[in-house]
Amino acid sequence: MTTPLLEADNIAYTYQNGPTALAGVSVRIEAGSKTALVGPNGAGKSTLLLMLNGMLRPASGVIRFDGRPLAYDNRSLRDLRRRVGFVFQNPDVQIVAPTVEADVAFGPVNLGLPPDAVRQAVRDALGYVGLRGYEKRPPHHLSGGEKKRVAIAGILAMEPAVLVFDEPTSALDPASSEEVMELLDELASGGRTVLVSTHDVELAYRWADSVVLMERGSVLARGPPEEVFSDHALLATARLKPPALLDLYNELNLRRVIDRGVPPKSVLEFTDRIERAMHGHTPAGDGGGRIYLCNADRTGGDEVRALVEHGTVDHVGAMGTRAKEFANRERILLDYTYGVIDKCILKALIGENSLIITTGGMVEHVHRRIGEYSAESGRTLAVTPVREPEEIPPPNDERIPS
Amino acid sequence: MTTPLLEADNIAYTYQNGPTALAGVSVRIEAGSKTALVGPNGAGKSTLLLMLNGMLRPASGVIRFDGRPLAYDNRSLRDLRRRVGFVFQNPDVQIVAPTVEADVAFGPVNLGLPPDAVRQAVRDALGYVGLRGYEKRPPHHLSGGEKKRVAIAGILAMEPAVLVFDEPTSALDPASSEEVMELLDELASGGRTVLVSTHDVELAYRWADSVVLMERGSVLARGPPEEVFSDHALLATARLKPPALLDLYNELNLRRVIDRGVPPKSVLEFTDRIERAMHGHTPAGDGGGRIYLCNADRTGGDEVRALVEHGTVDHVGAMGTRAKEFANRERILLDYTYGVIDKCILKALIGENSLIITTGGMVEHVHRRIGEYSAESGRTLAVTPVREPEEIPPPNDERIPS
Amino acid sequence: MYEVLEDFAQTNNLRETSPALKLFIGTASILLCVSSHAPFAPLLVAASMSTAVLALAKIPARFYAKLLLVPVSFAAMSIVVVLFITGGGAVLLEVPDLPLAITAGGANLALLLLARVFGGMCSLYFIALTTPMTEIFDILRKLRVPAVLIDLAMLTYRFIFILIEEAGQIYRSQVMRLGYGRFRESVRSFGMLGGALFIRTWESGEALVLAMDARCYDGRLGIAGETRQISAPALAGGLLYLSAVFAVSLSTGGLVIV
Amino acid sequence: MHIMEGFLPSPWWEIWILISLPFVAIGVYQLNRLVRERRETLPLLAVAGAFVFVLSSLKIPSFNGSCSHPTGTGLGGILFGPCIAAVLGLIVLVFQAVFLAHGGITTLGANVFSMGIAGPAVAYLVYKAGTRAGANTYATVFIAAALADLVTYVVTSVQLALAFPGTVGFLGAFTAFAAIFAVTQVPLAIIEGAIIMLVFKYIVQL
Repeated sequence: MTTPLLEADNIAYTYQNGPTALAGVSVRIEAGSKTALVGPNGAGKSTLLLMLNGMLRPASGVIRFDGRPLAYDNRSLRDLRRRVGFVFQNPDVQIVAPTVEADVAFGPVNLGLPPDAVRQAVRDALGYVGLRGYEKRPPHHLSGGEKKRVAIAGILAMEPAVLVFDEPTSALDPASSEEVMELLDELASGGRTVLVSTHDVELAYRWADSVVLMERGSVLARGPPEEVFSDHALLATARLKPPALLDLYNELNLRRVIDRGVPPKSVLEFTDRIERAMHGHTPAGDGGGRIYLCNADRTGGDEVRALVEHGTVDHVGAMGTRAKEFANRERILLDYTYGVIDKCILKALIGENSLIITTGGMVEHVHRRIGEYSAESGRTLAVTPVREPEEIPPPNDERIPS
Repeated sequence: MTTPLLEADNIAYTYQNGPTALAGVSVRIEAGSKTALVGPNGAGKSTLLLMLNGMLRPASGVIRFDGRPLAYDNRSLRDLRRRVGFVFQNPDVQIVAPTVEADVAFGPVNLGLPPDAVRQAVRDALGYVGLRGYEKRPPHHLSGGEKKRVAIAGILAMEPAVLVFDEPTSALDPASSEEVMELLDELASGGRTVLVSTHDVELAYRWADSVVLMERGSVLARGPPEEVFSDHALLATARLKPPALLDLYNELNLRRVIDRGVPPKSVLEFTDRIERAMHGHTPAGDGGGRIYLCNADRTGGDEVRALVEHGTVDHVGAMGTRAKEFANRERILLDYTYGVIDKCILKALIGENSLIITTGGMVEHVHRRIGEYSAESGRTLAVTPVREPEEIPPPNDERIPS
Repeated sequence: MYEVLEDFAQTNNLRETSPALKLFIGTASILLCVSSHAPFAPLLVAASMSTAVLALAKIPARFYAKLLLVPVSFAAMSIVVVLFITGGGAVLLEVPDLPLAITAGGANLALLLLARVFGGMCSLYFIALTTPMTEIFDILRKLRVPAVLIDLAMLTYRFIFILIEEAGQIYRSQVMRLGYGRFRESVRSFGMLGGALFIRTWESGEALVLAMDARCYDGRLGIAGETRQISAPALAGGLLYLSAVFAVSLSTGGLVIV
Repeated sequence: MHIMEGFLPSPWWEIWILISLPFVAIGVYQLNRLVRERRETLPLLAVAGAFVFVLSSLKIPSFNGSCSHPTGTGLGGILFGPCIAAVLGLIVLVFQAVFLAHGGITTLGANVFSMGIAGPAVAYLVYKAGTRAGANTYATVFIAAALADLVTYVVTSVQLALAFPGTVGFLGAFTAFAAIFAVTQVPLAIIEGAIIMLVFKYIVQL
């Protein structure tokens, strides 16, 4: 068993003249993991999170970072907080400066970086969250989703190893939530450890690879989301509802309509499972649709636009803020902006071509996900990378005969 | 075509120095309906809601209440605001007084009611939302869900005919959201007209009987939720996601796995549909489970407890805040606190008995819902009302032989 | 209205002009106004600044006209007092049965004051409507204003907008529950608004301390902004305008500095 | 009550700046020390300043514009001392000038003295005296708030009378200014006293 990056060991805490907030909680956060603390409001999630970067000190028990117990002197705390970044639920309490630029610079400036390094860190962080060009704006002119991204940029600018998000999508509409969750995916696929607290079971079910279920200051269960969330009695104790798809799956299972196995996490998997249940196997035929994959960091807009304009692809989706920015800049209309991979697989299965635009570490992720699907379902799906300008296949109809 | 209770006719509005908020919006709210305005943040939902009780005046277009255009003199506005109650998204800005009691009394006092009538209104409103006993508490120490209920009580105390809720479940955890939505159901079944704005498609899908889809200050579509939300292109334009169950249904439909028809709204309906699709019909047999129905306003706790303790029922669910309060007071453990009717039907189908505790107008609602299900599915399900003390069936094992 | 003033500063047509130049022209105009001994120069300032605000910055005329009404009540009351208590010169008007009279000296001073206030306020509007506060912070920093003062001002700025939003919502929710009806209820409603806002403020303050700590707060705020180049024609135009006002001021009653 | 831009002639605006400057300078010095010792002072002062600004920019019932900051900054005075209250007053007044067109830049010195120094000092003293004498707290708060307002208006009248003694002399001019402002300022002071008392009552009830 490896040493976890961050560990809470039998933590207890009681607020002044309040009820017990935490009663002996132990949690292990592995490096590079995507963990969700799930529970209703008042379960102690935020209290626990505040301890992980030393904002609160446990009454008893130990927090360990990288195997070492936290020290609570000023120097150590600063050091810890640089490495464990905390994004508050409400961006309005986190954004302190009068402009976006000054706010993102807050952390780096206080870390004592030289002005040039500060400027670079600000530029990088704003680029990452897709807010370049917003530097001079006052925060009160931003939308809720934009504020959230400014808050995240302010933490990213300090280059933390662990990112802690308290209710990352609270009060955001679905599109903004989706953007934030994608950002979290990008961060995780870039090697960072990401921890969120949430009462949104659907979100945790889709996103996390490890779930800690909390209620009344205790841990009720921990494990992979499909296991934890299948125990309805446990969820009811935590005053939560099972994810809709999982609920349906378990109900069908109870009536023996569907075969036992790993519960499906997405509409795509579910569809396959039901088809298999009805036909005994998934219908043959790959549909023949192709999935093009474009790395927006390496490809020019012209090539991608050509693909779309000449009808080579029927649907276009973008994953990640930078990819969406790219599409926006290059005036490529997007059909999908969330659940992109699954949507494109579904289209490929019915014979239609699609294009996924993404960036950086997410390219790998797309290959992996489609590969996994092919392996599980037994249907071969090919991913065609969109190549560099000189290598792109001739998109013009005229050239096809040659 | 009847006159709608509340009507917005071709409303346009632009904030000072801002973009257009509404560009020709028309909406009809029928008396007694449950309507949801659905759209992403910034679609103009809140602006429209603020016009319905005269807080904003449209730049062009007319708002009509009960067929008459609004007048904007002080007297008329006061009169209108008493009849169209507005519950803010954030209860913190709505709760103005230092105690729960004083806050709920704010409206009635301003109405000029005599002290006794104010006291009565406060007691009734707090009873309705299940917060009796909280009178002297300072609101800012309450949980999010409790604050929301205080805010609702503050509006109910003025006895409005129409209740307008801006993002009623925003930032609430699932249990509190469920409680608030049940309260909305109770209000509607009590004859009030209820209008909510939300970006939560799942919520609108389950709750509303009429949906208005908005984006960028315009109405994209209006109609029953299953129709509006089945149009994925439309939803994508509004930057929203389809409800998970509807998404799955449409996908199965596309692959011709499931028969066309009214899309299922709940896990219960979905399970039936899939069973029917697989077996050509829903499996015969009623399972034989019974559903007991208890009106908490009329029955004593002893009779209900007896049912439970003697194993007559296997599962107990409560609907509505007063029913939950009753269960709490009588120390009856609840298995279900949301989606109660569907859960109990599911149990009856597999032969288990269950008990539904509820109050007032919701009793009728339970009968109706179960009746509808029986008619649609062709399975007979009987509802057994829990009778008054002297009529209750002998629950003791000893008496059964006699 | 306050939100809108700063909103225009963020979006107006002179947004990209060097803030240092705008601040310089605005304050120099104010100084010329209060130092002029005849109403001509201040009136010239008022006319030029209004023209700049309307024609160059493209602030809507209706909004600007409303702004000009803000200082009227104070100006009217205090100038009336000056008008009556200042003697000298011919008596222009006597109030029957009261020891009140308007003299030429009083009338002249009142006119001068009116012109100065008018010119001064127009210059203030020029600054307020074209130069975002966020850029003024940068300039103050370069002018070596103590950092702690600027930091405090920056944090205050941020929270003013958060609290204004909340105060507005609380106010609205009170109006919806029929607050502010009669006078007594108005005072009561207002007291509740103040109290509720105080609680919100206190909670915001605690949250702010926590948030700043979480981001390694070490007593530093903000970065040095990049200096924007002052364009030569703009500078020339500004100087030309200021020297014209200066000349008018000198030739009409002179300039008094202390 | 703000003296607006352009109203105070030389040398009076300069004199008032010179009079206020030491208070602000000492305040900045104290602030620096406080922030070094307890970093959380700065954010707490900032929200206090924002609160004062927002409260004073709301329209008091039936009057256009109000001046509730003497008592607001007085609160800052009670918490952090009168010189820091002057700093807070300065910042609030700059924002009021730029965001609300209340006051001005050359008149900042005079306004800081009347509303950031004199008013809060009186509020502070009355509150201290009242609590020491064991008087009814609400009455004390009411009197402190109302008096702070009145003192602000008296000081403003003094400032104007000094600048414009006319032919009637300082006392005559003061009487004239004080009399004409009394029409709006005396009722305003009473309402403000009542409101601050209600706010105080609200907070105490928690």
